[in-house]
Amino acid sequence: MSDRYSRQTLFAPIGFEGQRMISQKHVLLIGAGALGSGNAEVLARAGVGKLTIIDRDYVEESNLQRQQLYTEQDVIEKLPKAAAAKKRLLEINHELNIKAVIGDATPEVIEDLCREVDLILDCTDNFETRMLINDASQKHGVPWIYGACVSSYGMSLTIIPGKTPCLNCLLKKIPLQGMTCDTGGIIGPAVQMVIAHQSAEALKILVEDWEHIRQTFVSFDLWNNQYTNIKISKAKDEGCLSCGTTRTYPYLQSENRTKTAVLCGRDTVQIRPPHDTVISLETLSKQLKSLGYEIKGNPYLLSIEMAEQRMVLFQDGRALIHGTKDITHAKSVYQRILG
Amino acid sequence: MSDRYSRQTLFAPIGFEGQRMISQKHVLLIGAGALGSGNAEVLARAGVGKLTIIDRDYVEESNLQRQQLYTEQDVIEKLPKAAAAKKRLLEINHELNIKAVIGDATPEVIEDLCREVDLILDCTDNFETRMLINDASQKHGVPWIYGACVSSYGMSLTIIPGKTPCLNCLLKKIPLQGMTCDTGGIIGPAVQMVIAHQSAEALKILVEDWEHIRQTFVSFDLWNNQYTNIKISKAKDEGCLSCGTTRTYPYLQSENRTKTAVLCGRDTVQIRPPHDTVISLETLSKQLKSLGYEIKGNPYLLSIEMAEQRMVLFQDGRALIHGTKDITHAKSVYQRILG
Amino acid sequence: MNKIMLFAHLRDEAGAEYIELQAEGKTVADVKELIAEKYNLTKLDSTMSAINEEFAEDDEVIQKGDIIAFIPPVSGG
Amino acid sequence: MNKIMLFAHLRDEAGAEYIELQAEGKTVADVKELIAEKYNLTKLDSTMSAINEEFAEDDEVIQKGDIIAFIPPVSGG
Repeated sequence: MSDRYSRQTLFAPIGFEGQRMISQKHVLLIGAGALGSGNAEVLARAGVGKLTIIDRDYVEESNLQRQQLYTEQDVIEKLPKAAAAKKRLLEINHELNIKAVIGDATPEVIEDLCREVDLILDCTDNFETRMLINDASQKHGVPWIYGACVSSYGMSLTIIPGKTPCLNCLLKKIPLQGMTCDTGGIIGPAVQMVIAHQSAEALKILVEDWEHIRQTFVSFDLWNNQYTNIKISKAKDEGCLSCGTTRTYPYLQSENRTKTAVLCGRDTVQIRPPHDTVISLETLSKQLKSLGYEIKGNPYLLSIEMAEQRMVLFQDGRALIHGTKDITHAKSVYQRILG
Repeated sequence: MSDRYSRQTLFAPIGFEGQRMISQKHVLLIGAGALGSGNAEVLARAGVGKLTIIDRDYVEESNLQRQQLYTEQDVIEKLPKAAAAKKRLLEINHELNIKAVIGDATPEVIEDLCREVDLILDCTDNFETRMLINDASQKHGVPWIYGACVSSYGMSLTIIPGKTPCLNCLLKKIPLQGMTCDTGGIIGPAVQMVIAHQSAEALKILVEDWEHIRQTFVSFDLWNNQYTNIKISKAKDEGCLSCGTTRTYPYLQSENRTKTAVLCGRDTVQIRPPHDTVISLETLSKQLKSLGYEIKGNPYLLSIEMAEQRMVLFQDGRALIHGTKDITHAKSVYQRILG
Repeated sequence: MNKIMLFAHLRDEAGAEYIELQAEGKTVADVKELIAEKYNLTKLDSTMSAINEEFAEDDEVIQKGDIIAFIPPVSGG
Repeated sequence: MNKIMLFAHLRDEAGAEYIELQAEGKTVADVKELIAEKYNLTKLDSTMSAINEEFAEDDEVIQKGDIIAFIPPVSGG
């Protein structure tokens, strides 16, 4: 298909040489939800050489409102997202080399892949995985692009090891209860806006046009007509444990990761956050009730009724997910609510 | 599918009442290229009641790089874009009422539809159609949303009759040789960015949240990290023939439209712009040559070799499209180069 | 006076796009504490701060006319 | 001095995101003519103009320190 990329090679900063580079690069997409499916489609249409897509969930009805590769048939078949995405992407571009990984983005999986990819696109729904990506990116020298959205609001940041501050410089610790699509809702246009920013930066990285990389933390609110760029060069922290002079890559260490365990003889998974924390059960309860969840509780715990599971959440962030023995699924349920 | 829109009804400015409104509205999409296919997908996933899609072209290989509803199979079958879009949109949301109109967006077609639609989304590739939409919008009191992109650059404007200036207030006349994707190239992220802006404004209009409508002309360049909002309230012109006190709706008049005629006995269509104009043949020739077109010419005309047609363009904007008797197709070829 | 721009849930909680405050001489952390109390804003401890569109640490001191922005990172994707 | 921001093909033609010019007292039309000649910029007659992020007509007079932007409308879609 010789004419296929003609409008893209016409674009001078890419050109024929850029197109050749794009076709030889390997991008790792972590998460195949709204941002994952959208970014995957842009990169597939742009002719990226290889895409590896990791996702632990299957396609659900509530995904169809904003996750662009999926159809009603995928919901009926309960296809894993990574597999459904691969199927559609090959219909769009059969020349593509796509690897679908159905499962959790663990440190092992990500570090392994870091040895062969040119770029990581963050399309996850939680900060634990993002901080893990951030550490792996620094350790293996692979650029990554943070993206997130909720309601009509979204943000993105491009992180180039050795050149820009990293996410740990900016956040210092994992934000607890970052707003998620399951607690704040989300509209399709906000998703598209983050995809536009992430995929533009991805193309710059793939054609190695380093001088045009955005040097700011961008955030926007499409409903309220806000758009802000924050300069971040000052944020680079030489004491940062992820990218500073003495590095421990804390989020690759197991003690800094959420613990999960199947409880013997019960259809239940227990989840423990890595650090002591205090969750405002009252606030969360109000929030979840206004979203239509059925909530019972007392000062020490909340019991949240979900479609197929029941989650009991304690003040210290520990939770029991009743109704499943699947650790990956239980973690997914937990992080959808707590981010 | 009761859970389908749960993340959208969670978004407070929409809610259940907004979702009900969206499901009862009719949107007219003019053009099913990059912006058309993308906006159609966002609105289909959001659950819009009815979509009417007008397009005169069929799916070509060079579309696949950025036009998100289409696949390689559509190219092989040379499906009309409106039909291919409808097919995919129904896979995404079978509850949707979609009407595909394969043909030119003439004043008659647009004015007829204006009587039943709540919103017009501009997804065309030329200013003649945009000015026509602008006049029809004012005459029938239907809001419309301008969107356009080329290279890594794009722009959008929301026009609400009686409340905002119209496109004719801002431009005064049809810009000649506005840059097109065929002359300047285009990257997928720029398309996504315009879609994000157009579809966000569309949702506001569908839920009748007038106070959150963006009051600015937005333009951006994703590769060069620019984003600008221009306030436009001052631009409202009471002398404007489209929206002022004395209105003639000039672009609904046939004398202001491009004339086409099949030349008897020859496989050729003649195209005439509505007004006298002077095209810089030298500049255009350079531009087209750098894009790989084979060009011959002299001070009076250019001869441009295309895949299946040859276009001879005179200094006054008149052109002969050799190799077709199809008026709609010939106009499409002409406007792709001249905008 | 200083303008304090609010984003995402902070905007919703305060019911305003920005608030005005005499913040000259105060640190970013002081301002966070002040507005958390006055406007019932939550999760300010994990919110990113900027002064005049530049990233700012909690101990940075605010000058006359500075515009402060609080940008809470979100998780959704 | 005045800063003149350039977008799209104007930026490419000038080879710069902005140019600086003494434009005080001149009209928008004057500036268009001036830069068309000096930087070989094309299609300025159908380019939208803004002064300090507000839409401006061709006959508007530029004040000291005003930032002017030229935004060429594009057709692609």
